[in-house]
Amino acid sequence: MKSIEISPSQYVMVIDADRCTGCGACMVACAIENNVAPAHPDATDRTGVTWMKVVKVSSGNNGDGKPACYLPLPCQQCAAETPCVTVCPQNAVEVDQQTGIVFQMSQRCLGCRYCMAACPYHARYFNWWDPEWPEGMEQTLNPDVAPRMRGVVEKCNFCHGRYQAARASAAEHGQASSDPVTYEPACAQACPTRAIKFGTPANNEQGVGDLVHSSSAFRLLPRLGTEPRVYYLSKHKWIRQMAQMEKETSTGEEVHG
Amino acid sequence: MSSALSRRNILKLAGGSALGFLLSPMPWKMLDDISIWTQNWSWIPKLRRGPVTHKYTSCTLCPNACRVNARMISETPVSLWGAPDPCVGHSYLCSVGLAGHHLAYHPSRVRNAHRFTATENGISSEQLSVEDAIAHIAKILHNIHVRPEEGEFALFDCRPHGMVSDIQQIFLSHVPGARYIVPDNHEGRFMRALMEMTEDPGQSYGLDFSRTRTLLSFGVSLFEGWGISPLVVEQFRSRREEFNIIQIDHHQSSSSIVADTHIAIKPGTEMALALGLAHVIVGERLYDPASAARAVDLKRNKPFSFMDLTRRFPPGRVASVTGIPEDVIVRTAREFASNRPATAIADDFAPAELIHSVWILNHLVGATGKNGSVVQKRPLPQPWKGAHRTPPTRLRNVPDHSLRLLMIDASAADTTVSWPDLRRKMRAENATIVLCSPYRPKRGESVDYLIPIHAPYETVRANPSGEYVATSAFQISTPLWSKSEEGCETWQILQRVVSASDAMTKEEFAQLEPEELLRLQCDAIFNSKRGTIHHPNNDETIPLGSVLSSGDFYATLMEGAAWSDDGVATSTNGRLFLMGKSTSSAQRFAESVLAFDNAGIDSNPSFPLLVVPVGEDVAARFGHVSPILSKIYQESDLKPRSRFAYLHHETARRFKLAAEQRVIIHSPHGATEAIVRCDSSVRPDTVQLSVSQLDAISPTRPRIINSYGGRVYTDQPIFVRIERARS
Amino acid sequence: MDSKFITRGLERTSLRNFSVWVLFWVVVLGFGLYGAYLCLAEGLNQTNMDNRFVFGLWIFLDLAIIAFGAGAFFTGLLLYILKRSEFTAVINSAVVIGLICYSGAVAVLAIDVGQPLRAWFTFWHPNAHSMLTEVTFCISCYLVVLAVEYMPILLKNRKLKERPSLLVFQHNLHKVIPVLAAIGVFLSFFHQGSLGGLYGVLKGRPFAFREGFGIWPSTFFLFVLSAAAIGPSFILLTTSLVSKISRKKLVKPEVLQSLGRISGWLLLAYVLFKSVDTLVWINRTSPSLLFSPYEYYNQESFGTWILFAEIVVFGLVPALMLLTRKIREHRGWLITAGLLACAGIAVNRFVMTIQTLALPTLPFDPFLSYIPSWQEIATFIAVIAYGVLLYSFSFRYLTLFPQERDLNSLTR
Amino acid sequence: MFPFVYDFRWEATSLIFLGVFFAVITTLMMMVATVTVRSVKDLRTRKIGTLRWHETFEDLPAGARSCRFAMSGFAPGRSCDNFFECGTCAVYPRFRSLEERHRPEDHESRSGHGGFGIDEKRYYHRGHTWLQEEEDGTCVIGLDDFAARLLGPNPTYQLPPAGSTLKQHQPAFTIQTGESSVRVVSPIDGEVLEAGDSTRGWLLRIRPSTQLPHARHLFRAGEARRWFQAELERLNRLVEIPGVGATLADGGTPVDSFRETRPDANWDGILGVMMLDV
Repeated sequence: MKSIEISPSQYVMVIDADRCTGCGACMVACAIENNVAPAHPDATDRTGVTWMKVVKVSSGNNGDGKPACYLPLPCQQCAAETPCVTVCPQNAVEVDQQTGIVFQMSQRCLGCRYCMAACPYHARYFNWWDPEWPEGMEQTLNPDVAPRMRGVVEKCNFCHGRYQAARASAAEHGQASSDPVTYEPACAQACPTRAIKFGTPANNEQGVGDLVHSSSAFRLLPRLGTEPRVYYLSKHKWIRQMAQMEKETSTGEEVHG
Repeated sequence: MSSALSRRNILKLAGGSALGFLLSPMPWKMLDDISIWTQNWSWIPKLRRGPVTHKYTSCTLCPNACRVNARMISETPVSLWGAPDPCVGHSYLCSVGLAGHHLAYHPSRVRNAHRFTATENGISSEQLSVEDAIAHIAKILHNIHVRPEEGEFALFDCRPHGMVSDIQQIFLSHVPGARYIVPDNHEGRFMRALMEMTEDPGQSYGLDFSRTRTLLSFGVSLFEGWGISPLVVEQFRSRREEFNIIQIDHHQSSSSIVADTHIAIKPGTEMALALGLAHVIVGERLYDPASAARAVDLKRNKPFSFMDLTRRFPPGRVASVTGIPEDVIVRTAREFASNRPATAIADDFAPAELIHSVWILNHLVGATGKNGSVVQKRPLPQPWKGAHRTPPTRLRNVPDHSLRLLMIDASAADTTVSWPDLRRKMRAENATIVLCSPYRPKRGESVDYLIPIHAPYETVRANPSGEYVATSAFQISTPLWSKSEEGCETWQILQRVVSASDAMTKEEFAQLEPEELLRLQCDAIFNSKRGTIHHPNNDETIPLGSVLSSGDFYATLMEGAAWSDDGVATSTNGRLFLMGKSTSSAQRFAESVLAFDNAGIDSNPSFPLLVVPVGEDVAARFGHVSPILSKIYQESDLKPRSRFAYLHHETARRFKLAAEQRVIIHSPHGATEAIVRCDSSVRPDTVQLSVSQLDAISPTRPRIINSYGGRVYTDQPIFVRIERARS
Repeated sequence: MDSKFITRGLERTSLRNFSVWVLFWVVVLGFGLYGAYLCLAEGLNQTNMDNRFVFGLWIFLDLAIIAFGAGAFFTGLLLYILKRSEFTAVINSAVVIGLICYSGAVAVLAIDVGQPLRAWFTFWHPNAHSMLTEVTFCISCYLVVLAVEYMPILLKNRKLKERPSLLVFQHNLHKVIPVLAAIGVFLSFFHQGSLGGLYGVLKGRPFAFREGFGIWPSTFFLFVLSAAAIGPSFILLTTSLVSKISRKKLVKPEVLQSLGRISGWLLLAYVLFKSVDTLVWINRTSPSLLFSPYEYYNQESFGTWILFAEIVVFGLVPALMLLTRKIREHRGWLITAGLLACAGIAVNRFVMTIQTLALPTLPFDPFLSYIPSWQEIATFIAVIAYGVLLYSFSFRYLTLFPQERDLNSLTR
Repeated sequence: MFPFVYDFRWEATSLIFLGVFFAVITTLMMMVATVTVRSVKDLRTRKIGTLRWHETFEDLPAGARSCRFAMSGFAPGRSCDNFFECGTCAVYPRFRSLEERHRPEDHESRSGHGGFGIDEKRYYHRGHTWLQEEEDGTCVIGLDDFAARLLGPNPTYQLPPAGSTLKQHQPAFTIQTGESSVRVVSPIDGEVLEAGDSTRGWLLRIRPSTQLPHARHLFRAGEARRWFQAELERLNRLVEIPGVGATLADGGTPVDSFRETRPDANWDGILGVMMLDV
């Protein structure tokens, strides 16, 4: 089930599940890029703030030669019926019509967490603690991203800071503000095995334009109709079926959609 | 009446003022202020502003010497990224390296020297100046000098590497009776094993995967840690399609998850598989004729030839030992032999015989001495060619309770030293341990003196490339911060200690500064007139010859350039000794093979599961990485965690266990508690436990090696039984 | 002592007993407020909620007590708009209960959000598409309405009504109460519904998602209906409880019985609609999202029994009980039926909030469990203590049950 | 929320939503405003007295509000909805004529009943006061036996000074007995001429502004008898008075003071409820 909503000039991310080694470099790069504070001593995998979160997925059996795989889970940047946008009581979530990026305005968020309940991908994170950096480390914060505070929700925004920087420099070079600029989120830049590709189908940076149409491309929970902008690639049938909630009985066609 | 009047007035006043207040700008202002206040709390750090610049340097956290591109805001690094580097050959940073610039701010960072004294209520620490600390230590050293019977003086080099280790050895050579101790295991063992099998002992080798088509990995962690992995990852990045990886691994490691083929093997039987593959290659005459000709002991040899040896490992038998289907063994052998260039690799920490057998496979398919596989290289030119050096001693070869004074160089981020082993080497009474580290000692590390040294990126450091790269290379890790005064390098402390205790017999090294040291190194390289320089700013490579002076060379390196040696034309006529050059080593190998003969590890029916130890949270064990790695090790379930037992779903079903259940793990030697986690990547007849859980259940205190890559080796296999814990 | 403040003709316990009772609840309240304070000062890390279990005990509490508070608007509807004058006997008590429930809910919500000081942003940048916006607006308006409705009850206090100004104010206010009641009905209809909508619209939570009419999922209407259904039951329960504690006859038994009867009919209707809705959900809605509804119920502790309990044991059974004259006229059974009905709605709210969050959506997600921290429970208790106190004072010093004076002797 | 607020959405949904919201808010504010204005007006136009009587009447227990014809059995269970203003009562004439026809004996003189002295010449008011016309056209106001028995021995009276005006159904004077005080409502409009005391058998001498026979809301002897009986029953519901049952049956004399028989009762409450001061 390919997207019709996603305009080719909007950004997509393509993550090759077969190339992910679960090293976690993307998570670290993301946290550094977006000024996410180190974990509070009491934080767990359920209370942490990890805009990009890599999970290990088990097939439960031999998984035809590949019993388990890693799936990096950033915000899926849903293009249709974006669940978090409609539920936010005070318009703190916005979809940038030009880039398609779902942007969380943490300064306006009151922390009701309704958007988190609405998100089927659990890609949103609540600041259960005040962000704290070891003494002096706050000097190494990225000046392009404002740190958030306790009690608000935040999430991946395809490194919006980088987008704006790219947009600014593009404007300096006299590029029209309408056509998409080329940039790369921190996770994609950091990935040692180049498992994360990013760009617009129009410009086909890193071949994303072709990848999204490849037979091994799939998206998470497509039937929810959220049309995620994050695509995954895998040659393994069970991974594709699992991610799309297809039952074993379903045929290849359904999987490839 | 009057009161009523007054009340009415008051009411009027109140109402009027309320109305007036509403109409005034005040309430809106207050709303505004509240909203602003709720959005900027004073304790949320303010962002620095300033010009964005980029600085090139190289990472010293591990021997890979990755090229680093640092994003700087007003002279402070805000992020580190890998930079393209044709010399060393890889252009990315690992998760630890990405956060390397945090290390200067590590919570356990120390700025002053400390003295620790054990009191009845724990350890008490007192601060003292570095000078005093050095004076104390020098005094002890002096006493040792005067009364050798009090015990020995030694330096423990956590990661012997490059010229810093070199100069330390030279210093020690001037201190009579001083030892230079290195860990039992360190990088490059796999490469060095080659020496035993090739003719020219002077040669050293490197791995060149640039054209490799088949990589046969015997449980090497290809995508984490150092050593071989960066070379593999680089090929994986650039030419994944024609780079065919076969990973032989007992569980589905992160390497096997991305490998093209994962051959699940029964733990401990890797050598049988290697010989089994050799059997097929030899039997089906798949080997490279040229190499076969060079291999003197392939066919005829006394007492027996390698062929005789391999006859004992027919695929059928190997299949039964290793639990790998016969056809898979045969297919793999054929693929490895046919799809060349092919290289087989084993882990530095694997058993010697396994490493040996793996090399045999390389020899058979003619990988040795071929471009695109195992190439010869010249070592890095060293200054003070003739200088006398104290030879290194492995920690395990140091007699117990022999050391009076021990200095530890912990400048490397990873210190895989087993502390109890270290303690055992010290004298029972009045022994002194001096830790030279940027950080406070971790729990369980009982030291007497702590002397602060520079954290990574705080000072200039020589940064030669790792053992595995195809050609020697050299970079300088230039400081990202303007060099801070306090703190220096271990070798300088050693220098001061040695010269302070009139033990130093040679004056020439007494006042040597880091820069001078580097200049000496640069001179050595410059004078060799070999190699090329790659400059990241303009991404161009120029021959060293085109550089005018050694000074210019040094300056270029300080800007972040890298020097790398020329490749050597590898001679392909040298003889090869499959079973070992010396008869003794050949004998040893043959015996170990025979010993393995009816091998495979048989499990005790009452302890059906084999323990596969995994390195747990690096952040927890190795302490000194950036706190931001908590994202991986604390705020996600990505890596194996301590206090969990990872089982395959089948295993769980077989023993009627459910996820998140508390269990007790019994071994013949003890029991430990854990929580069940189901993970299909675990081999059905094994259980994955983190190293910290092993102490309770292993026969001997487990010797943990290199848990960095998530891979752990113990001396002998541990078998266990799992029972539900009744609460 | 304080007899000058107690309505003449009402017999109340001695000030000493009352003080002891009040003191006890004040202590409880204090403890609860401490827990709440911790959550405000230290942040929500004091709770056991997390990024996956984003709502917990508090949201369940809010949904439940707001449903129970529906008695206020529904009695208002019966009395002032449908002119069922017999309910004058309970309207005051209903209003006080409504006030308690709603103010309590709002207070808890204020603690539940991460940045209470930004709560007014919802009014400043409202997103009309969000059910939560609707809830916020309606509840805050309705709270004002309830406060105004409480005013005349308060001003009828024996001492207060001595003041001429208060007396006339109360007198005039009382005249417009029907209008207030109408507004209350309107608001309640929408926010009770929106509370159901909260979860019904979450397509990302196939367990909770329901199709509906226009912008409203079926849960919107189910919540309105269920709230209206148990409003009377809850008043029935509270009235009986109060008369048990105060050892007084407060209303004529017929009043309670007709409350029960109305509750019964509405509950029956609710159960029918709920069953239809569940069938549609099982056979169409959920499968269309590729979620097999049966998998929801083979997760850990939540079996199909919870569905059965919600619809039959706590739904159909009490409905039929309340509709049988014999059972209704037996005081004990009547109360039991009321209890069952209220429990049923509580279970429904629990399922909609807690079970929804516990169930995984991503195929590789685990089933999650959650146990509230003591701070959460303390806050919960604080609301109860606050309610008891406010009600106790109202009952002692105001006339909550006009019939009481005709039904009781004035002997101590 | 408002068009001038950043990112205000000009879309149907928001506009409808906000429209409804503001409508509700406005209605609420309007109502509160109206109520306030009215209250101020009422305070200005000194209607407070009547208003208080109406409020008090509303607050009376249902038992205290039963219609006089309910007692006489012509309108069973009917309770008054006109604040005891029989003069302006719509149904009064009809029931009155019925009574005239079927109960003529009501107007014959009788001796006291149940020990309550009922005087032919006296007019009784539901606040347990009586009125008696003197030769000089003035009236005296006193408390009836029932009240006396309720109040018990030597209560103290705070009587209004001469010249002050009384309003029908509005507090005329206050009685203090024990810890409780009760306001006695005036049976009729008028002007106080002189304050008496219990020894003189009457408490106030007034000049009524209406002729007593025209004061329809007052009871004459026969009616008063039934009313006393009803009051006794009401009292009995509030507190069991020993012997009163007998009294009702055979008309024997009941105790002089109800109070002493049942000291455990809440007499303050009883006084209020019985004497229309709640």
